[in-house]
Amino acid sequence: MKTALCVVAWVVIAPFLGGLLAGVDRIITARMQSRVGPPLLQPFYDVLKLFGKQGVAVNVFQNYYMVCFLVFVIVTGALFFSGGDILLTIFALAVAGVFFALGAFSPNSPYSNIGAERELLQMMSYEPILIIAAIGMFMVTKSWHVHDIAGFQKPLFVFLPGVFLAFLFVLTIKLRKSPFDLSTSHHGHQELVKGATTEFAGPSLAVIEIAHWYENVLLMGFVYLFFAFNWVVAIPAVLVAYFIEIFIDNTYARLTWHFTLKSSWIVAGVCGVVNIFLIAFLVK
Amino acid sequence: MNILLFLLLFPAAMSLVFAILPANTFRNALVRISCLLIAAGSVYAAFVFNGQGYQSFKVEFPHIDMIFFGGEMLLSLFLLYKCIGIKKHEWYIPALIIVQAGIMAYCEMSGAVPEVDNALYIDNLSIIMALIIGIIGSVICYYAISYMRDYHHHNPQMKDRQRSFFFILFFFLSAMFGVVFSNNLVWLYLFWEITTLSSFILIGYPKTEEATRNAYRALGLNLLGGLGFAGGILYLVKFCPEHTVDLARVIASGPGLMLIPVVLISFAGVAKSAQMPFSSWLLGAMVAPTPVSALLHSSTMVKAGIFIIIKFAPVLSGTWAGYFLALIGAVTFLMTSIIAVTQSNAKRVLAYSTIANLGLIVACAGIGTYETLWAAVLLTIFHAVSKGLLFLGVGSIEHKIGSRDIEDMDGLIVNRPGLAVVMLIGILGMFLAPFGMLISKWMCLEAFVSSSIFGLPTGVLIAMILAFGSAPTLFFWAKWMGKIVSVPAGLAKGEGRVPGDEWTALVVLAVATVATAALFPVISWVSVEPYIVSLYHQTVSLSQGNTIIMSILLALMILLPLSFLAYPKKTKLVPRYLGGANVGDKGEFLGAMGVVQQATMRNYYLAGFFSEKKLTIASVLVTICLIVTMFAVVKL
Amino acid sequence: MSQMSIGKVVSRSFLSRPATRLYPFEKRPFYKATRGAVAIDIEKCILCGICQKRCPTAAITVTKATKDWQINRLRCISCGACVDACPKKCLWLENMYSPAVVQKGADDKFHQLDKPGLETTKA
Amino acid sequence: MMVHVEEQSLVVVDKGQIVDKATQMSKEGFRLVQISCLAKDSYEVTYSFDKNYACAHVRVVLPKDNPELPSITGAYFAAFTYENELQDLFGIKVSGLALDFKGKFYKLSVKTPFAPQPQQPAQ
Amino acid sequence: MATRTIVPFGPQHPVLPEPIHLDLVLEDEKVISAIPSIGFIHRGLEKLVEKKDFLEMTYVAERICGICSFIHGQSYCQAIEGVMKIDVPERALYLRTIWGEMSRIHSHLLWLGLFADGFGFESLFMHSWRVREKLLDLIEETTGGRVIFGTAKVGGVRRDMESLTLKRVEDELKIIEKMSHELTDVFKKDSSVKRRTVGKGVLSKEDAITLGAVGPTVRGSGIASDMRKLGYAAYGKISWEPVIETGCDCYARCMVRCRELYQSFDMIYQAMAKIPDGPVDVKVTGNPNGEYFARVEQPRGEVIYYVKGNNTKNLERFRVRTPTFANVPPLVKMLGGCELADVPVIVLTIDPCISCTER
Amino acid sequence: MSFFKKSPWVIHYDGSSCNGCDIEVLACLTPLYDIERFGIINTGNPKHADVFLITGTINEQNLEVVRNIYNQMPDPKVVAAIGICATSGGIFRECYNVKGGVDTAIPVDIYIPGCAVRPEAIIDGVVAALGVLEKKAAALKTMKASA
Ligand code: NFV
Ligand code: SF4
Ligand code: SF4
Ligand code: SF4
Repeated sequence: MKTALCVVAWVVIAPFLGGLLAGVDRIITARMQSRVGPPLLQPFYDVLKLFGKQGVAVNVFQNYYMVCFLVFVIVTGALFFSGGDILLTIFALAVAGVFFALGAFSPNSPYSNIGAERELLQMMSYEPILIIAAIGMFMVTKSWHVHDIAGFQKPLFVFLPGVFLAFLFVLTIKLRKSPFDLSTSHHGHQELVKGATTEFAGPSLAVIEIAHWYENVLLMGFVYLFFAFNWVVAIPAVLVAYFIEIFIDNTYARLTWHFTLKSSWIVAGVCGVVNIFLIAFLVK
Repeated sequence: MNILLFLLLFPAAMSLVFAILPANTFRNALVRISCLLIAAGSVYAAFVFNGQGYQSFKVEFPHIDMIFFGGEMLLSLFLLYKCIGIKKHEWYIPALIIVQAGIMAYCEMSGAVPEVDNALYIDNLSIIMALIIGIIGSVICYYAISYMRDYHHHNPQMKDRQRSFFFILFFFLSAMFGVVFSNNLVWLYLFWEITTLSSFILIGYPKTEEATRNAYRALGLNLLGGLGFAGGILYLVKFCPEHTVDLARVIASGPGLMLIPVVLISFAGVAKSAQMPFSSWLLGAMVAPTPVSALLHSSTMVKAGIFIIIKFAPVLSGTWAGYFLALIGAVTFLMTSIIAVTQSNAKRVLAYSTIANLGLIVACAGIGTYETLWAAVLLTIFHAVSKGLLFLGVGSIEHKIGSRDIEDMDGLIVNRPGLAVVMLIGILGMFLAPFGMLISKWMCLEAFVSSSIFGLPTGVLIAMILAFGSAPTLFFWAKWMGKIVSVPAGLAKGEGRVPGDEWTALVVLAVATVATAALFPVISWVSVEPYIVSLYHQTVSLSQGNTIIMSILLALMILLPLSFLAYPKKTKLVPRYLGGANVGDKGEFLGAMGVVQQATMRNYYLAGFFSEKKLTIASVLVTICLIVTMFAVVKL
Repeated sequence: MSQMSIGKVVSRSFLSRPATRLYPFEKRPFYKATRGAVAIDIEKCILCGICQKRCPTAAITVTKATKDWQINRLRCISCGACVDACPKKCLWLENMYSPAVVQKGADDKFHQLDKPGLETTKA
Repeated sequence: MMVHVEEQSLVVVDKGQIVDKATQMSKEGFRLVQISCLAKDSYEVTYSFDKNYACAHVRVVLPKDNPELPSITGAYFAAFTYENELQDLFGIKVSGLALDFKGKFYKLSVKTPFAPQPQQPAQ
Repeated sequence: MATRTIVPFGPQHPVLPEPIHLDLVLEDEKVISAIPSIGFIHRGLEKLVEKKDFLEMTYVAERICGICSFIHGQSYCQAIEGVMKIDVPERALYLRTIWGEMSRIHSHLLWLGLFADGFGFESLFMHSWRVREKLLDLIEETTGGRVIFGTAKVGGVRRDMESLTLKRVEDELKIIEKMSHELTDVFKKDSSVKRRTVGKGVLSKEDAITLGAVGPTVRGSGIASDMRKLGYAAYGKISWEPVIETGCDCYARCMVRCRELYQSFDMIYQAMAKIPDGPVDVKVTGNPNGEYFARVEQPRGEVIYYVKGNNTKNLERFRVRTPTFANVPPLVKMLGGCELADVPVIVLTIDPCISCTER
Repeated sequence: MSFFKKSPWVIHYDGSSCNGCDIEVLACLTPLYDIERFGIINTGNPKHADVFLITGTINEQNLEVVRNIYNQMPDPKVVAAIGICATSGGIFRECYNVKGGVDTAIPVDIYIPGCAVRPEAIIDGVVAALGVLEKKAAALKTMKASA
């Protein structure tokens, strides 16, 4: 029953949280650039407007993948917030990501195609860390279930500082922030126009946007897990993590995929793996 | 027992028939019937023996062991004969043949080969393997009928030697059944060598220079592995206090006594399953007609290597040798996954992915805990089904679009929707949740993390390698899917239909891929878990919650594409974004110098970032070190 | 090499008031020199047509017959050539720019720019 | 006071000599500054080279009919932009261009607008 | 089968404010070849001389480009003055120098922002433009326009600056200079900026000469070539040396512009200190007769104004060769073998100004 | 309730402007004017845009480009001609390669004069354009409803 409640809460509340988060993000970003920025509810206005637009597309298939993307992100979150297996959550998130990439591949237009390739490169960059994070959590809490991990009574990040660091690193990729905003150019302009989302317009762009909101909330959920021993600590920690990401977004140039792949694997290999081995020896 | 004999002898018998019959309708009908019978036979065997645990049978036949010995010698002679006219640098091949034959002859002549009471057996693992060989193998043979017709149609310069082709194909199946049913290691050895021989002939089928070269490479490397097998037998009959060639007894004796021969034979398994230092033979095998590739990759040959290692997993379990064997698999998995990213030839991608997945299975078997073994068996099943499907799919695509390059598969979804769907199912089966491969991988991860040797968290290292290796897999599969689903402008539906036989084969395998994913808990429960229990007296089973979640995911995966049909398609279509330079709506743009060009998307293979050559050399070196270490730590 | 070199500027901006001028709610008076729309004291004009001749974009039409002086605001580039040329000094450049229009032609011709009610000078 | 006036040095050479001249200039370390053309009764093509702030202008005069020029892209690759311009705007045929846009350097609504011949709308 | 990716880069492309088109041939993201296509802004304004008299053409010259507008006007006037041998009052020359350098600062700040945008550094872009707005206020106050100054005039300048204003402008400029330091430091030191610029788009010293590069592009390759050394306007009367960098890459060109910023501030201060009193223009009589090549240093490099008059109100020929036009061949050279992500960075390092180029 | 007024996304294309108007459009995005306050984003992609800001004249070569961009924008959309060049051809009106203002290529909904336009004028103009956008959105809705 509680599980069902969690799922319903996720499905209903997450987009609002995600939208608000995006709104706050835009305001903070603007302030960092010495601008006033849009109203807090701007992301909602954007999405509602997009739903009112005509949906042009290059072919009849492409928008559908994005619907699948949204569905799978929701399912992933439902899995996560109902306390399911964390590895399965990561895999389900990968499914969602693949649908997103397929949607971008579908129009076969140069910019969205390269965007899709880069999206996959990004996935390739962050997958190891996600899995390592899950492994780390298991090794500390002895459970693969989000439910148990969240219920763990000790502060996880103390056990997993390296993993947490590595996770923050890839969070930049997942939140589509500079220096790793390679595939969609969420912020600012780049050589790929709008990358993977170039060929999407109107409602399907809104769908993508909503899916990203869900995704962002889900990622914040991941961050929460590291501090889950006490929600009074965890919620500010999540917000601080998000703030750090915005700060990073505003203090770095966009880097290339070479660097993204190399650095995230190295960070995963150094911070993540070392941490895991320490845990393996220390936490029996 | 009769059914076992049927499976052993019937394909061999039919192969003799096909060796005589030329390609005609009658022959084709006969092939179809034989395929059906073999498949039915394996299913029947499964029905009869499933749930009965280990059963062994005595083969009452005069001088049967002598016959097998004779067979071995004949085989060696035949191979030696084949070595006439080899290149200079391939001198090692006849040398290997002679050494192996010498070892076997020495064992036999010295009269030291012990008797094995029950030479044939069947247990849950053999059943699974028999089903794979029987069903997938015969589906491939079935597919080969029209494929080979078209193949010669497309390659008129090639001599039509279909008779020997089908002869070998069916003979191969017999040998494979032999491998999975023999309890006598000497018999097993003969069957093992027959698979080497068959693949050698099949790879060399096109008779081009490249094909011949690759065939000899396959032969050489597998013989090198075979040397390990022969060495293992030699140890068993000459040095081992237990003195037995009874497979069941070897396994039951445990690592204390049997680790040396087991590691030697596993070495043969490593070669046969194309693990890293040996991987080149499987890549070279791509020159053969597609059914051969499909056969080698999914149901025969490499699966023999895997089979033997899985079989020995209980012996390897918890030993350092086993751990290093697992590391070989893990390193192979990581490296070949990365290399696969750089490939655009569909068959090479499939080949690398096969090697990678076999690496995973080897890693599981090498660790050899009940959880990893469970995952290993499931991986074997899922891999066989999806890989068979993918290879056959690529074969059909190649005949239809005239290329096996992934880059040329763009627009397949419009061009050849049927084939596209088949391919997508196959690819999904290989890497995405909730399909079998991924689920097994997931189980491996969980299992590795909790495995240890002498209290050291050894499994964690493999889990880490797995975490890194999975990422590139995601990249190249998703990219391939992307190519298939991308819709270039101005594409028309393709001409000509895929031949009926091919379709049947493809559909059967596609359905099987989805079905195995859907029935995954059932498969685990009915056949895998009993096997694991019989060895370890405990087993894994999926928690009910996860089963439900996976069912939901699978339902979504099936329902979402179907619901596309109901999705409103009223969108206005506009040309793609080309920086405003569009000309017309066919994806063309006005380029520099006033030339109208087509915007294309090709060649995103990161070949400048990952170098196939460098990575291969590096991993060959690493794995050779690992093999040396594996032998070095046998005594630990 | 330093990381986040812009960090100081960014954090300072975050903590202090944005540089944004909240136009249209907050308007800054234009400079005295600012070149905006052309305005005319039609009373003083003698319809000599020099301004028309000097205008590089042919924005001004002087019709002696109907005693009409018209300017096409969608053509005027605020260069001030007409102002410099006018012998009666009855032309000047407002500090305010001409407003956007939805219809071409409809607002093309008018004598006097509606006084926008802005202060026109600063400093 | 006198405004700074740069000294203008100009030599006129034959069409046949221009490539040699350019090669020589290039060997002496001159930079190609520009190529311009004036079409009146004849075509005056002027090449400017610079070394140490000293500018040397070299002129070739072409007849009005079927003007043709050898390309100097052999000596100065960068000349391709100017020479393509000569082709497109003046209708001078430049032979041996290293990167010949074949009249597609600019897309124009009139053919060779600077040529003395009457202009025709393109296509 | 086409084995390579062919991407149309532009004409409409968000990282390029102006239309330019490149046919990019890629192998994964490596640029194998980049063939430019231009002409999207070609208006053909050189031919306007047939319709407008030579004084009116000043307005056209100012509108060749909205970034380097003032110097265009100045160069045009210098060309006419060269033909007609007009003596320009000294105060006007100093004012031209002051405005010219203000225009250069505004252009460089603008470029710094665009460059930052080119490698995805949004906040750096915003802050560069924030500083630039301060300068625009000064420009507007002294000229009446934000980007089109409208103060060029054959025989002088169109308006004067009072000494009070001059003082205030100087004070303001000092503040702007301080603000710019914060930003140029980022370009100079930030690791992510360096990662995107160092070693990218290399143009060797030899190539820079043979391909005819000008302005910061050539100075970034270690060649001191700056037309202000010719000594026009007041440049002969103040002390300065051309800025050069020897890195030959995008970073070097960026550094040239960063340093030129401060050089320009300094030039303005010097000019303000030395500016004499007097009239700011002379009356122009007669028509131009003869030809003249005027060379002036624009923010992007040397611009050539060629005018030929035949003693009528309308010039016979008017030609502008702008710095970006000269920098196109070096650009083509720099693009070979770069990464797709570097394309905007490299294209932007020549500070392309297409409206200048295509006239 | 329509949200077009609250979230107009723009695309900017430089027809053949002299850059003067161009950089003023960009200046609108930057801190001093910050049009993101009105929810305006410069998308750079016709498929995401509601408002087409175009500066400069139409010439032979960019005619098709402008049309392409316009056609790729989903309805409802408005076009704003920014600067004298875009409204009428301005000082380049008589050039041989210039066809005239933007309305020679595509229908224009709002003309924003100025040479160069001031950022304030652009803001005023875009705000006025939003009124038109709103109307078009309503029309589209009724059309959809009746279809
Ligand atoms: N600097 C400059 Fe220009 C000129 N002349 C040049 O390419 O900017 Ni619009
Ligand atoms: S120049 Fe002056 S007086 Fe003559 S028409 Fe024009 S405004 Fe009137
Ligand atoms: S300001 Fe210039 S463009 Fe405007 S009317 Fe006067 S002369 Fe014509
Ligand atoms: S209106 Fe003026 S400032 Fe704007 S583009 Fe045209 S000439 Fe340049």
